[in-house]
Amino acid sequence: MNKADYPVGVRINKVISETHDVKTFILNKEISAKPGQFVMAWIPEVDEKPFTLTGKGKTVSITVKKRGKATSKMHEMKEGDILGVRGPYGHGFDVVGKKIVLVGGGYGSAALLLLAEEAISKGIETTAIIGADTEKNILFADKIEKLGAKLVITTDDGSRGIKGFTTQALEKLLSEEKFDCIYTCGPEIMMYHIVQMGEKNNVPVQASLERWIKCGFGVCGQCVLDPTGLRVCKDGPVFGSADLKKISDFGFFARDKTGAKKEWKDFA
Amino acid sequence: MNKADYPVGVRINKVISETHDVKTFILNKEISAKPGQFVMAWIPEVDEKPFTLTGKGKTVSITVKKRGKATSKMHEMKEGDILGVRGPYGHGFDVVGKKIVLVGGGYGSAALLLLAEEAISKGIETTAIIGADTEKNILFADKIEKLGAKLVITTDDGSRGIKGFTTQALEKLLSEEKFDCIYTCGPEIMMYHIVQMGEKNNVPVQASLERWIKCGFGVCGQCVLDPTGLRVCKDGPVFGSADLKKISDFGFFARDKTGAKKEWKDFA
Amino acid sequence: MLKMRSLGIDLKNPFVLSAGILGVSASSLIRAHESGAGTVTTKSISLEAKRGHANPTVIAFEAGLLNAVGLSNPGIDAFLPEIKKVKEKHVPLIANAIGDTPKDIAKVATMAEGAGADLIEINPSCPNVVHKKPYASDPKLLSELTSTVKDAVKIPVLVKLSPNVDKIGALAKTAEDAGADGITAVNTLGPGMIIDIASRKPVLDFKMGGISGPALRPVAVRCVYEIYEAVKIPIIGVGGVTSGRDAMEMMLAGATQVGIGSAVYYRGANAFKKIGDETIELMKEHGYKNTKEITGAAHE
Amino acid sequence: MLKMRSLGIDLKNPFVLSAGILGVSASSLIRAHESGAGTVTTKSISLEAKRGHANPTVIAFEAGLLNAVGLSNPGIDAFLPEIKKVKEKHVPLIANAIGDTPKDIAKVATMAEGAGADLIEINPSCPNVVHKKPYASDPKLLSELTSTVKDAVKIPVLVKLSPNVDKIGALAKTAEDAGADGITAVNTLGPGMIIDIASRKPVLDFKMGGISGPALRPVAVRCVYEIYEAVKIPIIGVGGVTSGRDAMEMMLAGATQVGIGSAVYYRGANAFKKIGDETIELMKEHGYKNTKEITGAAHE
Ligand SMILES: Cc1cc2nc3c(=O)[nH]c(=O)nc-3n(C[C@H](O)[C@H](O)[C@H](O)COP(=O)(O)OP(=O)(O)OC[C@H]3O[C@@H](n4cnc5c(N)ncnc54)[C@H](O)[C@@H]3O)c2cc1C
Ligand SMILES: Cc1cc2nc3c(=O)[nH]c(=O)nc-3n(C[C@H](O)[C@H](O)[C@H](O)COP(=O)(O)OP(=O)(O)OC[C@H]3O[C@@H](n4cnc5c(N)ncnc54)[C@H](O)[C@@H]3O)c2cc1C
Ligand SMILES: Cc1cc2nc3c(=O)[nH]c(=O)nc-3n(C[C@H](O)[C@H](O)[C@H](O)COP(=O)(O)O)c2cc1C
Ligand SMILES: Cc1cc2nc3c(=O)[nH]c(=O)nc-3n(C[C@H](O)[C@H](O)[C@H](O)COP(=O)(O)O)c2cc1C
Ligand code: FES
Ligand code: FES
Repeated sequence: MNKADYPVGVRINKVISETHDVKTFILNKEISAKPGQFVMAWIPEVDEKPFTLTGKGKTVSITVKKRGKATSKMHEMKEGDILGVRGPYGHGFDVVGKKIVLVGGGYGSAALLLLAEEAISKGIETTAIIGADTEKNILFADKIEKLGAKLVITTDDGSRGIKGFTTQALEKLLSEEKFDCIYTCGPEIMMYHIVQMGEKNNVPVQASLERWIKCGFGVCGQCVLDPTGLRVCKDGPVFGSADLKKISDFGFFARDKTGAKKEWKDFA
Repeated sequence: MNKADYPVGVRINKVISETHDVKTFILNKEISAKPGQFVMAWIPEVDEKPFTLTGKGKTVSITVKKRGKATSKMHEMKEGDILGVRGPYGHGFDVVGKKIVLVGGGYGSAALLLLAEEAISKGIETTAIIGADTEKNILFADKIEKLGAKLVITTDDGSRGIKGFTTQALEKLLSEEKFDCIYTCGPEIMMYHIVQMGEKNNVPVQASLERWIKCGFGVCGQCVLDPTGLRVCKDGPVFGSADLKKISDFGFFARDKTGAKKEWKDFA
Repeated sequence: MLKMRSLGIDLKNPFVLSAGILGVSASSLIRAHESGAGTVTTKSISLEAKRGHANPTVIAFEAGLLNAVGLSNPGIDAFLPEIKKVKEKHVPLIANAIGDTPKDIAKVATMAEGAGADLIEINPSCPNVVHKKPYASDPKLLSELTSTVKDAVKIPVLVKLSPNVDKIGALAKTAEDAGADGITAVNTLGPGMIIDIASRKPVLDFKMGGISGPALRPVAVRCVYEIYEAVKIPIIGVGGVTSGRDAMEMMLAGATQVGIGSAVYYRGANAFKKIGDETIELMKEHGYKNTKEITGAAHE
Repeated sequence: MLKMRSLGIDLKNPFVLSAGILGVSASSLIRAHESGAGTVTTKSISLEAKRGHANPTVIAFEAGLLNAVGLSNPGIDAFLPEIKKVKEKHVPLIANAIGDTPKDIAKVATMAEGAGADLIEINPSCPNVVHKKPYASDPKLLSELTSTVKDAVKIPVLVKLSPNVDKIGALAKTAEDAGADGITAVNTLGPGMIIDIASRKPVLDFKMGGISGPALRPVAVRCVYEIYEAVKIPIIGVGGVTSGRDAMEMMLAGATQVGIGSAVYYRGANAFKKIGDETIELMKEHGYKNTKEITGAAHE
């Protein structure tokens, strides 16, 4: 038989509150995956959405920020409830070099947790810049520090760590030290500036992108990036600087559920 | 993808006349199989019938006696013509013991060729009794002798070898020597007597049976043996004495294309 | 855990050997029962013997089986002894009846009943023969056929539906209204064709054949789901079930019993036992005490 | 070897990216062309934007894909720039048009033609939405639809047929008689349903979806075989083609061009190139000089 790629209902083993609006769901399923790969999580009778894995092997988990319909419904779910899962999908991060820096903005830090774990276990010197608008939205900073990363925290309002953007912290770091690679996940405009910065400083960047996902396995074309025709779900979600420079959509445009192209700022 | 079990057209590489009405078709296809396994050979737009493999690996062949519609059409086929093949199917012979005897009647000897080859290559002392009604129907006797088997030939009319039946030659052999196993393929009534003889002499028998075959892979039930429910295509075509003793059809009854049970003698 | 009762018959489990699989002889039907089929179904039987098509009649493609056996059978007279032998062993037996007219089918049904069959399954839905009239898709014809057979026998009558129709729920309702005691859903899909690229010829003698096995499963599940919403009589869900998971899916869709055919190809003669064991495992995992709790649960 | 001309357009090969696969944007369509698709087809486009169904919309089961995207699209106004971009690269383009009425569909077709589309494909055959009227199975409606669109545009019009109909040859003939320049056969099969056994719920948001991929192939081949005997206009054969062998089978059945959709799942974004290379190998092996020699050869 071929492998099937439909959601299979699994029990939620545990729900952990990470911040006021982010929860981690530990699932009763074993998945082996690279950092940065994602699963499609199906909330029966509601919707199905992509989430990066934040735990793998026997303690598979996803970490979910409450935003809209699906994630709000998920935030109501408890231990023992059923979520459907398929995947893992996509290419994750390539863990390379001897000294790297991770930049996470908002719930984007979720995508960096397994990456930090793997890099540090490989003996790679890892610095993490974890930023948010304000203290209560800082995600996984402590966990990543505990793994052994050097931690820099930024908030727009200065409520925790350095006041300012992650990009400012990164600029400073890059001027002081030499890194083999920058890894980032967060608001796309942030990642856009980081790719520019990487280029200026001659440091490669790997960034994890988000687009509206339907099939998740490269067939429907919903998650395409102009003008390359690259698919976030299959060719990404992680792309390197070389690809990112070719993607004119990057930082500015995304397609909505109908496939219409819009400026990021026009998404509600 | 699952394996497909539909006939795939292959070129006939060579046609060899074995007797006045038996031809061997060497096929442009590689198949690895146990002695006694069969393939379904499809003559496009005519019919599809089972034939034991008489060559394996890179020189796969089947050896066909001209009998009815399908086999007559096959006998008109030449090098370069297309036959469809699927398989191998069924359980073949288990090659066991140190000293064995093969008994082939008519074109049934076809099923014994690869068996003799394997037994002799394993160093098993092999005697072959090859019989037919008359000299021109003796099949593969010389080939089997050349492989290194001790050969006994019988014909009903004495036109070659000993005058009489294979069963008489076998009875004599069994009274003189001790064998670990008797292998047989030929008219079912002959095989029936051989099983009786095996039992009397305490020698296990493996016999290759024929029934009307449709699916060839155990689904349709066409080739069933009463009262066991054993299927010739899947549980056989080779059965051991233990099963054969339970099969009341053995030697006497077979089902025609409609599934109706008839005495063997009533088949045209 | 799997024991159940349906249409007045006690069954060791909900699994049914489907028509046309192994069902040529009593010996084969009895073996299927011993291998774990709670109920067994005969091949389709007509009044007179039918030779069916030449080979190839049954093949497997990458996603399922394709068959055009052409309803070959020895005719009801020759088949009666087989039915009797099955019933000597007290194996729950469905006799699958075919024919050119309702009267012929009723005749076959009556004779099968006389020989001891527990249930009749009418099969107007085989895609592998040229039917005289579209009994499988025309509600009026289906209704007439069902009531004719119902009038002829006392034992329960199942109507086997084709997935190749527009509104299967409505057709099932038609059968129910005409007196059917149960629905068997579904027969094979398509038909489909495989062409050999070397000889350039369709492989099956009948050129095309009905699709069963994994390729059929989602269609069968959808049909059972729709039928469950349309009728109250029990449904035997058939099509592509090859595992306990699939059996459970079919029951969730609305099946009371689960037919198994092509799984014999995929999982061997022991498929019934394997699927049964897997079903029991899943029932324990998901906290079911009997299959009744599963039937139709996807509609809640 | 694969070069050809059909409906007045020179093509590098007979392979067509099917509607709804990767066809959301110009960039994706151009990439498919670069990956070996001779012709590309847009997603189905309607007059107004359509949001389609919620996820899950596309899943894979053991024998194929199941989708109920629900014809989501941004509407023809938003899509015109995409068509223009594709045509800037001179990629042969089929615009797939949908709508509630023949007039709406004709309007979409006219606009697509204006933006440079080479061909129009009318798609009355999607099983994943509730259609207002059965345009895909009712000959009269199909005829009216076809001629309305034909009257509205100058470029050739293809009619895409559903495999879920009774007499597909006759329907194709109806389309031909109404002026269709070609037939695309087929759309998805079923529909089918997958139920999750843990949550007991149908997995697709629309509950059921159309089947494509390997499970569909024999049905698609049979449909193309039947259509070839019924019409003289060229056929784009679509359904479950994942290899050169399958492409050749589809052409033997009667296809002039071969659509490829689900193979992107099974063989990657490069499926077109892989299937093309395999087809060339097989053509050499079997002594074909061009694909014209293959088309319909199973009927000889
Ligand atoms: C590869 C990938 C990995 C992801 N990993 C995570 C993760 O680990 N944790 C997490 O919390 N979220 C993650 N997401 C995002 C997650 O899928 C969204 O949070 C989710 O889609 C929002 O779902 P919702 O139903 O709650 O919101 P909705 O009600 O669907 O939408 C809420 C708002 O967000 C907008 N929106 C949502 N998703 C997108 C999108 N992809 N593109 C454009 N606009 C959008 C909508 O337009 C709407 O305004 C990931 C997304 C992708 C593509
Ligand atoms: C497992 C197996 C292996 C075989 N191996 C060989 C082989 O290596 N070489 C070989 O020449 N033949 C072999 N056969 C037999 C071969 O399949 C027949 O020769 C063939 O079926 C005759 O085909 P036909 O179309 O020429 O004859 P048909 O026209 O189909 O039949 C000719 C006559 O033979 C009878 N007949 C044919 N087959 C059967 C049957 N299975 N049961 C009962 N009656 C039958 C018919 O009733 C008819 O009277 C094998 C059969 C089986 C089951
Ligand atoms: C080889 C074969 C023969 C069949 N013959 C019949 C038949 O005679 N009568 C009938 O009603 N159904 C027949 N069927 C259909 C099956 O009973 C069943 O409905 C179908 O195969 C779907 O189930 P499956 O996917 O489990 O095989 C046949 C199926 C196969 C594969
Ligand atoms: C995800 C997906 C979306 C599809 N969307 C459309 C569509 O919008 N319009 C259409 O005419 N066909 C659509 N189809 C059908 C395909 O064009 C094609 O006819 C079908 O998938 C069979 O081909 P395949 O087996 O090669 O995929 C879609 C198919 C899939 C798998
Ligand atoms: S979501 Fe379908 S191609 Fe990426
Ligand atoms: S020929 Fe079908 S079961 Fe043996």
